[in-house]
Order: sequence, then C-alpha cells, then structure tokens
Amino acid sequence: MREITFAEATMEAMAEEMERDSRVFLMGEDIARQGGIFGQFKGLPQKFGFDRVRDTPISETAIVGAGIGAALAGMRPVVDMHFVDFITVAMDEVVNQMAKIRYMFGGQCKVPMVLRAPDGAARSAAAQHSQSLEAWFVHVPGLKVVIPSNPADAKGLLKAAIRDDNPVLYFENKDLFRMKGPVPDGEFLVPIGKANVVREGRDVTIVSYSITLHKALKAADKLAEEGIEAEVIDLRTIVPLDKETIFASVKKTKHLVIAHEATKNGGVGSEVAAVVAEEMIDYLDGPIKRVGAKFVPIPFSPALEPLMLPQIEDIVAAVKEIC
Amino acid sequence: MREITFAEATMEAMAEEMERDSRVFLMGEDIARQGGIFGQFKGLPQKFGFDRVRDTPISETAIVGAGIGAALAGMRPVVDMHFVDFITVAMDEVVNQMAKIRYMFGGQCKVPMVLRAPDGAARSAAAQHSQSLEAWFVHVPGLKVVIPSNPADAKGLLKAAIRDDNPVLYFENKDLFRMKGPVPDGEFLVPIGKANVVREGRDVTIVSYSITLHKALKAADKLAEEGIEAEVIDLRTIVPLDKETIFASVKKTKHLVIAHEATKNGGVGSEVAAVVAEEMIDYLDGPIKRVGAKFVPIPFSPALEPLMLPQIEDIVAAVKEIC
Amino acid sequence: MEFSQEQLEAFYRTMYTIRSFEEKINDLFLAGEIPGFVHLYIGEEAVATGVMANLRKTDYITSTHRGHGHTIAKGADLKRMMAEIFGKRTGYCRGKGGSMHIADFSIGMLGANGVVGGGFNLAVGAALAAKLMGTDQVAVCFFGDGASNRGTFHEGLNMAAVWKLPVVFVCENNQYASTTPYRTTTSVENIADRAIGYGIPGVVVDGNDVFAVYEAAQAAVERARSGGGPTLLEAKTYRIKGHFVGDPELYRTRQEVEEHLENDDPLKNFRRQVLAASRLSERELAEIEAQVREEIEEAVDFARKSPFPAPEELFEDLYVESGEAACGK
Amino acid sequence: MEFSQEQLEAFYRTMYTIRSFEEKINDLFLAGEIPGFVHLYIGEEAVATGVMANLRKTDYITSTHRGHGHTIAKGADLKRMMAEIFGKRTGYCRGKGGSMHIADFSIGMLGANGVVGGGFNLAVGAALAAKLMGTDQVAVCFFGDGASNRGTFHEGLNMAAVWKLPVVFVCENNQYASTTPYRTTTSVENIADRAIGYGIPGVVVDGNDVFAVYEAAQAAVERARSGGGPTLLEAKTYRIKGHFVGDPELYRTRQEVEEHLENDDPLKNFRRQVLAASRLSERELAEIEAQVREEIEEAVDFARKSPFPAPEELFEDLYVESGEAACGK
Ligand SMILES: Cc1ncc(C[n+]2csc(CCOP(=O)(O)OP(=O)(O)O)c2C)c(N)n1
Ligand SMILES: Cc1ncc(C[n+]2csc(CCOP(=O)(O)OP(=O)(O)O)c2C)c(N)n1
Ligand SMILES: [Mg+2]
Ligand SMILES: [Mg+2]
Repeated sequence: MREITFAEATMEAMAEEMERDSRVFLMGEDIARQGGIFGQFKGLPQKFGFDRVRDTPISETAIVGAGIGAALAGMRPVVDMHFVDFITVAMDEVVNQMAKIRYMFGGQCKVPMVLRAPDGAARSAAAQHSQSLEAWFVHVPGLKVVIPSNPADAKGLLKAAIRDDNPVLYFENKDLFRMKGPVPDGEFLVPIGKANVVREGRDVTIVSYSITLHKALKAADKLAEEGIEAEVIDLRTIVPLDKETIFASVKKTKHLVIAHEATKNGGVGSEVAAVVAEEMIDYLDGPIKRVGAKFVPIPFSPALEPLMLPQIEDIVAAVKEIC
Repeated sequence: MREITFAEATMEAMAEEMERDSRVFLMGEDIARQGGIFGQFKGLPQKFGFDRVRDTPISETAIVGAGIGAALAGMRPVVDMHFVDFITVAMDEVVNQMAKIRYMFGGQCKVPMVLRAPDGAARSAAAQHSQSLEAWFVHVPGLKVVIPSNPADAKGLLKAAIRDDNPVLYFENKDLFRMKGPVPDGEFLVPIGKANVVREGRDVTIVSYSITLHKALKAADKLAEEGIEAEVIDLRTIVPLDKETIFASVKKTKHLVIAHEATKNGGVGSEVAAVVAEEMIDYLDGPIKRVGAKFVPIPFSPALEPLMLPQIEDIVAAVKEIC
Repeated sequence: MEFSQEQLEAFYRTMYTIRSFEEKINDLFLAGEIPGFVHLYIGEEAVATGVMANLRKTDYITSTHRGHGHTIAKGADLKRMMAEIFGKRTGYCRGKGGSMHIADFSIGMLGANGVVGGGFNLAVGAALAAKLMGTDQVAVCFFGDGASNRGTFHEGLNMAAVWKLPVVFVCENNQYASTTPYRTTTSVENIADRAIGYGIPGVVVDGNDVFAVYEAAQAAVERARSGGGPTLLEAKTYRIKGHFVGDPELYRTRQEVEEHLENDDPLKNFRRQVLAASRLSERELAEIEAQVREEIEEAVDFARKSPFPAPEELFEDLYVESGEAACGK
Repeated sequence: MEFSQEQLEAFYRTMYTIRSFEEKINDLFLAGEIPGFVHLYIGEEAVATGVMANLRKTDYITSTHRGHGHTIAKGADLKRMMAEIFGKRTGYCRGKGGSMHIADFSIGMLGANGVVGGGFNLAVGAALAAKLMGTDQVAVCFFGDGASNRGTFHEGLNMAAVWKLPVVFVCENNQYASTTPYRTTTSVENIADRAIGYGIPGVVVDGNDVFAVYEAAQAAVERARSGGGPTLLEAKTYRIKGHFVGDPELYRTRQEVEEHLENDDPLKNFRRQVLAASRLSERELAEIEAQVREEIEEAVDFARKSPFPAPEELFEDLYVESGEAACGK
C-alpha cells in the first residue's frame, strides 16, 4: 500500500469531502494563505477557493460560534482551533451550544460540524501550547470525540467525522503530522466508536491512543523480550467509548494499563479504569494502572519536558507492577 | 450551636475576611445592588462599599482575568461566576492563566484568588443554567477545588480558600443556599484537602459531596433498615483529593460507591474509582459503582429533570448491587 | 413612510399578541403553573415587531433569554410555545428547552439562548451560510445592552463586518442588565457608537415606536440583503416588568416605571397615533384584541391538556442516530 | 518636544539592545541552541522603548508572545532572560517558561503570554489593584493588531473605561497577525478608532519613530496616572522578521520587507535624525553599540554555562505551600 504522511492523509480527507459535498467548508486561523501551521491544509484553498477555505480573525468564539450557526443553516463546517489549548476560549460555544443545541431544542435541528484541534507536547512549546484536553469532553453529553494515531485512521476518522450529523471533536497530535504510514487508495472510512486491537497478547491489556499508542507498542516490544505478551488497544474514539473491545481484552488478559499523554489525574484513563472497575472487576487479577502526564503544567525546558510526559519506560514499569 | 443558612454562612465568611484583610475584595455580576442572585452577598456593599463589592459588566473573561491581574498586583480577589455554566466563557483565564501562571513563571508570583460559582440543577433551569462542572478541574494542575455540603463547611472552606495563597475554585450548590445548619461562632476554618467521615459504617463506603451528600445520607438510612451499614464520606475538597480518608474507609468496608450530581461519565467519581482501582483493589470485595447524572444535557421539563439527576434510590440500588 | 391598513393591523396584532402572551405567562407563573424562570418582553414589543415585519420566513433570527417576543413576531405557533413553557411534550422542544430555549427552525428562528451574548456568532454563521450558498437570506441577531459587553459581541461584529455578511445586529437597550443600569457597566452612551470600531453603520432608534423601528430595520435589512454588510441598530426601549418574574426590583423606583408606562409604553403610543390619525378605530383595535386573547386562551388550554414527556424521552434527541455517516455506533 | 542627551542615549541603548538581543536569538535558534519557538521584535523597538521611557519601576506591564522587547525596555536582566530562553535554571522562570513566558515581577513585568489577547484583563486587574490600594501606579497592556479582534480586547477596554482605571492599551500594529495582513481580518482602518466604542481617547502614532511614541505615551500615561482613565494607543509599525524564527513568510514579498527596511527601520530613522541634528555622534552611537554587544555576549555566556533544572524541580513552583492558609494539605 502507498505510504503518505498523517498531514497528507488529512488533506486528502478534506479534499475528498469538499469535492463530494459542497456544503463542507473550512475556517480557522492561518489555514488558507499558509496552509495551516503544520501544513495540514496546504493546497486546499487553491483547489476550493478562499471562500470555502477561510482565514479568520483571531476570534475563537466567533470561529466556533459561526461554525455552529452555519451548521444550523445547512452547511457542514470544519473549524480549526490552531492549538487545542485555545479551545478554552470557545469553551462556552463547544459545551453550552454545540453539544447541547440539538437536545435543548428537542431534536428539531442538528449540528453537523467538526472541530479540528492539534494537541500534544512537542519540542518545548511550553504550558500554553502543549496540552491534551480530550478528557474534558467525556463529561459533555452531545459530542463525539475521535483521536487518530496513524495516517490511515486520520483519513478515515476525519472523513467519518465530516459525514457524521453530530458535532465531532477531532484531536490530532502535532508530532504525528509528519508520521508516514500506509493509507488505502480512494474512499476509506473508519467507523466512529470502534477501537482497534493493534497488537494481540494474553498477559495484559494496554489501552492507549494518539501518539502514546506508539509508546505503548514499543513498551509491548520490550515486555515481550521479558516474556510478557501485551495486547495493545488503540481507542481511536473517546466518545462513545468502545467498551466491548476493552472488556473482551480484559476478560482475556486480566490486567489493565491505560496510557495517554494528557495529565493522569482526571484523564481518559480514569474513565476507562472506572468503567472496568464498575463492570469487569471480577475478571481482574491486579490493580488497574494509569500512565499519564505528571500533575504540573508542561514545562518549557528540554531538561524537564520529557520528565513530565509519559514515556515507554513508564508503561513498561506500570505493566510490571501488576503482572 | 446557633443555626444559620448556607447563604448566611458564606456572607459571614466574606464579611469576616474582608474585615480582617483589606486586600480582599469581591466582584461579579449582580452582586452589589442585588446582593447576589441567591442573596449570598446581601449587605456586603453596605458594609464595605461599592468599591470593594463591585457589580461588573457581563464580561466573564474580564471578571476572571482582572481578578488574576489584581491578585498578581497584591490583592486577594474573590470573583463570582453567577452560574458555573459561565465558567466556560472564562475557561482560558481559569485554565491557561490562573492555574499555570505561578508554575510557568517559575514561582516568582502567586495568584491568591477565589472563584465562587453556584452550580447544580434546581427547579427546571434547563441545560445552560444547571450544570456541575467540578470534574474538569481535576485535570488542571495548579488549582485547588472545594465544594461544601453544609453551612459550617461553607463558612470554613470559604475562609480557608480566601486565605490560601493559591487559586481556589469554590463551588456552591444553588439549592443548598437555603439549608440551615449549626455553625460555630467566631473564627472557624475547615482545612482544604481534608475529607469528612460524616457517618461511620462497616459494609460499604459511599463517597459523595455537595448536595448529593444529603442523598447519600438518606440512602444510608434506608440501607441501615435493611441491615447494611454504610460509611458516608463528604469529600469537601476535590483537589487535592484526600486519598487517605477514602483508603482507610475502603480498607474497612471493602465496598465503594461514589455519588455526585455531575454527569457520571468523566466525573469526579471516575477519578475516585480509578485511584482506588489503582491503589486499593486488593481490599475490594466487589465492583466500584458510580452514581451520577445521566448522559444527556439537563432537560427543562419537571417530568424529566428528576430522572436525569441521581436520586436516593439510585444510591441505594448501587450499594445493593455490590453488597 | 406610508403604512397600509394591513401593516397597521399586523403591527398591532403582533404587539398585542406579545403583550397578552407575556401577561398570561406572568399570571401562570405566579399561579405556579410554569416551572423554571421566565423573562418577560413586556415594554419591548415594538422592537421585535418592527424588525420582523421586514423579514421573510426564510430569514434567520437568533434570540435571547428574553425570547418570547422575537419568537411570536417571527411567526411561531402560540400553542407549541405555550406547551414548551409548560414543559410538555407537545412543545417546540418536546419540553426539553422551556422558556429560555424555544426555537422554531421551520421559520428560521434559531433559538433563544440562556447564555447572554451566545447568539452573536450563531447569527454570523447563519449569514455566512447564506453567503456561501448564494441565497439572499438575512440573519438578525437580537441582544441586550448587557450582552453588548461580552467578547462575543466584538468577535461577531468584526467577523461579520470584515466578511461583509448579511447580518443585522439589533441591540435592545432596555436600560438594564438584570440589576445594573446600563451606564454603570457600559462605557459608551450609545451602544450603536460601537459600530465605528467595525466600520459599519450604527443607528439609534426609538425602540418604543414601531414605525421608527420598522424604517430603521428596513434600511438595515435591505443593506444586508443586497450585499452591503452588517448594521448595528440600537433600539432604546424599556423593560416594564422585572428581569424575571419574581424579581424584587431593588435597583429602580416604582416611580420610574410608572412614568415610563405613562409616557412611553409602545402599545399606548401606537394606539394614540393610529387613533389620532384615524387610521384604525377603537373597534378595529378591540376586535384584534379579542381574537388574540382567544388564541392565547386556546394556547393555554392546549398546553394544560398536553401530556408531559414520557420517561424514555429523556434519552432521545441527543445524537442524530442515522445521519449520512452510517458509521456512528 | 526637547529631549536631553541622556534621554537620547537611553533611547538608543534600549532600541539597540533589543535589536542585538533579537539578532543574537535568531542566530542561536538557527544554530539549534534554543528550544521551543521564538517570536522576534525586530522592527518594533521604538514602541517598547518610547512607551517604557514613561514608566516607573513600580508600574505594571503585560506583554505578548513577542515579549523580549517589552521585557528589555522595562529593565530586565539580559542574563536571566537569555538563560530562560535557553531553558536553564538560572532563567527568570527557572527554565519553566521559555521565550513566550518571561516575567519579572520585581520590575512590574507581569509576564509574556502565549495566549493572544490573554494580557488585556491582567492589565485591567493590575490597574484595578492600583486604584483599590490608592497608589498612582499605571498598567500598560501591549498587544498586536491580531489580538485586537479577540473578545478579551472588548471586555477589557469596556471594564477599564467604565471604571476609569489607570491603563494604557498599546496596540502594536505590525501589519500582520502571523500570516494574515491585518486588513483582511480587521474591520477597521485604525484600530485606535475602536476607542470611540468605549468613550476613551484613541490615538494613532508612528510606531517607527521613538520620539512620536514617547510623546503619545507620555500623554496617555499622565492621563492614566492622574485618574483620567484608559487610552487606546495604536503604534503603526512593522515586523521585519518572520512571525517566528523559521517562518517561510509565504504571505508577503521580499520586496515589501526590503522597502520597509530601507525607509522605515526605527533604528535607522533614529540614527538619521540624531546625526542630522548633531545630537549624537557616530562615535557615541558606536560606543553604546559596543557596550551593548558585550553585555549580550555576557548574557549568552551566562546562559550557556548555566545548568539545566534538576529533575526534582519539575514538581516545584506549582502551589504556594506555606501561605497564610496553614490549612492546605
Ligand atoms: C454569559 C452569561 N453571563 C451571565 C448570565 C446571567 N444573566 C442572564 S440575563 C442577564 C442580564 C442580561 O442583560 P441584557 O443583555 O441587557 O438583556 P435583558 O435581560 O435586559 O433583556 C444576566 C447577567 C448569562 N445568562 N450568561
Ligand atoms: C487565543 C490564541 N489564538 C491563536 C494563537 C496563535 N497565534 C500566536 S501569535 C498569533 C498572531 C498574533 O498576531 P498579533 O496579535 O498581530 O501579534 P504579532 O504576532 O503580530 O506580534 C497567533 C494567531 C494564540 N497564541 N492564542
Ligand atoms: Mg438589558
Ligand atoms: Mg501583528
């Protein structure tokens, strides 16, 4: 299969969906003239015009709010948050409008809209440009949340998100944009709500997603050398959570570790752990371990940033503690 | 001991702290002329003047942002969010500034500031005026989060929050404002970070807080009738979590239920469950159950609102499932 | 401007409908028949009426927590409004929204909003959709003097102006944001002056005079429809009732309200004018009133008799389950 | 206005320090010695210099992602700045902040800010503190043309204006917000015109002329200090370098930059003027330059030789552990 980068895969997804459906359009800061700060929108305005690929003012409440308004009026907007850190600026729009409008209005309308937001710590961008904030949205009924770990999923999930009639948050790790990987030619969708068993194993289940999935896989390699066979699950969707896949694996391995880059406290790992402790505790043969960022803002110094983030060794250590 | 309402207790706390420390001041919407929409600030401007008790424009980013700026410049602001639902408007200020400033600047400064926010569903205020959002802030290093369940704790925690040199979020349930209870005369502080074992029991631990604590206590009464003795813990502080008290209780009862009004998914219950599943699983004799709001926005109709919220019977049922 | 007999009747009918609807709501709320909290539009009827008379059914509006007047003027069904306010399943939102969240997407009414200033950018987006689709629809955003201090005001007006979107921003300056007189929180005498900061027209109009509102709105709507971009229209009006039903109104004197009622009630104004000019007779006005009152009684009756939503409806309306996606769970 | 010899020297020293500091940062970044991303102030030196010459050490400023110039002009230590930019423990933030988060609270520099428009309300709050405490401190908020489209601009200016707080809002209109020319995203020719919407003075000044900036800022600072309330000051300037070091600059031509460099470089302007008026000689200028360059070399040396933070420092500086509270955990 041909190999393309994660950024190229998302460009293909955008282009194919904009081609297919004239209601799809894109807006955000620095996306048109510059093609996105990570090059993820390069070439799109040349193809679809600067009307359908719009550079906006630095006005996150207007970007998200106008996206919602346009969706209510029949369009299918894709809005870009520049950095996920700035979703905080539009939190009212995301939480009190985008997520609730359909329900509040008794199903009269829908909000078919995608919010794309690059996240993750990469090369000392420091506390306000490095966060991973997906966990908050587990707590907000009305949204779907997807978070790919590789080019194929990026393409397939983005296309599925754009076609979904519900508001979807699509989180893309900055450091993954350059990752290359096989992506099927032509139409390719990844279903929202389905996790992926990336590696099979019998001794422990490692649930992960996004960039940390790759650390989990490397941890699994190391563990294999010591005779521990880890099953690695890529969640791909955070909301709705694919409990079935997680439960089936836990039933088999009897051990669970969850690993993500976001702060451990209150992270997606807490939700997964809680769900398993609630419904599958009898199958467990040890504690559930969470691996996530330490409980501090992301520090600038290259001497500290890696210590703050979960590393392969942390995952290995967590597994060994319980296996 | 004399009995006063929760609202009166918070007024006493404010007045005593403003008396004690001239750097303490208060701002928010409709707090001065009207005394707060729940009467919780009544009489304060008459005592301290309309300079130190300020009605603001409808500008939540400015209310919180200016609070931070004033704190950096040596004041000790208390800001009021009107309804916690509108903390979403100032989420950047809370998360990217208030919580991170001290760390980001290497400890050069401090942000001694309290953000008060009424929360909870009460009498059909519907989706945008009824939320409980404390769980998000478990995921944000740099904040402390307190949430009293009775007048005495309200007074003691608010005073402690105002004296704390860190930014503290103080969540107060709207329906508790009218609750009466004993409050000690004079100086009275409740330490931040200490949970309270409100009722002792040997069979199951129910961890709760805020208004749901009272439902947990009523559930405990019902359970007692059937011979199940529940230990009920009032967290009082969400961040930092008092693991010691929780663990000690779980060690004894071997069963854990967590109950709160906020959405179950991604709630504080998930964090507590995860922490226990991580560090105390060997002591458990059954699954950990979470009781929280259903996964929908809060509906208006009085026919639906109570179904959405966790009720006494839900707590009873959860306990019975695992005991 | 010359108004036809029909227009005059329509103005009065709309204004009187809003007034009576709200008076009825007031009574029903005090009688304990309505849950939640309600914000009445009484005193501001001329604004919604004068603006909406310039709109087509396909045009969009966004509304506020004080939204009944806008909704009625846009042409919504009183029965379904009343049922919604009662929390019944026959209401616009199947009882899930209530007074603060009424919407009727079939007539371009994109919803009341419990978040002050939450509507600015929804209107901007609807206008952007119209522009992208090449229709000549217009979006009108209603908001209060208090809302004009929210950041969303600024972001929305700038975006609409720089993209020349077909939006009309209608500020209903009713002198108060809840308990605060607007000059104590708002740094400018005329909110319309803020238009200068966006390079768009800013117009002040007497919001208690439906004719004046109509004319000002006509110009703004025309401008928007013909590609001229947004206008900021400030209607100076007055909230005759409390901020919400039950408001102790500690922030103003009874005298202030009485004086306003005497001199500047938009319905009284209208009656005085049309009677003086012999355009409508007392009898004609009374006839309209009688019809309206009957309609409202029917609405109340409908709401009272309607069932509450069933328990299983709690979980409905959250996600679109079919959709084009076919890949949701 | 007459400027003393000392003032002229101080202006040049500050501007030249900023320029050389930034050029050095540029080189160090390209050489891979600096982590993260850095935004250079080159071309805008006259703004920080002219404004800050009116401030006292106890006055406050809030800064932006492009904050080195403000920090230097407010009087920060170059060594600790450089060390911070290197991520060393001897830096202002012990290596936790980096280029985008330098602060020096001992001189009222309340911090650079990675959030565009994040500083408006911090400045408003500092000014409110000054007012409540009864000091005559002033707060100056620096921000870009792009930031003027954020809601925080609106909320901050309104609050400052309605409370008559001692703030000066200084817009550095450098023509671009990252990749977008400001007129493509900003609905008004002069951002200073937005002042009308808050009932405060709006002043446009040539931001490449340190003398003009000084005078305009003097009036605004005086006004603030004496209780006259806020001013919105727009300095028209130009960002000579890319948005960040490494920016491909696809949004403008090389020619545009060259032309600006030729005609409107604030340092060249200054030299031309003082030399033409025989106020400072080539030799005097060269002497300042030599001193500055040495200082900067020392700063680089200091930064290079400083240790990185130790692992355990990761957990320090999050909470104040002592405090008055004595009831934290
Ligand atoms: C973002 C936000 N902040 C605060 C509130 C609480 N609140 C509801 S109505 C209101 C006053 C609104 O004043 P204005 O915009 O003038 O509208 P009016 O009520 O006068 O029609 C306030 C503060 C809210 N709903 N949303
Ligand atoms: C709230 C927010 N949105 C977007 C960004 C990304 N960003 C960083 S700098 C910048 C451009 C800022 O332009 P301007 O305010 O004119 O300042 P300049 O860079 O020209 O000095 C943008 C969009 C951000 N840091 N914060
Ligand atoms: Mg008003
Ligand atoms: Mg700029």
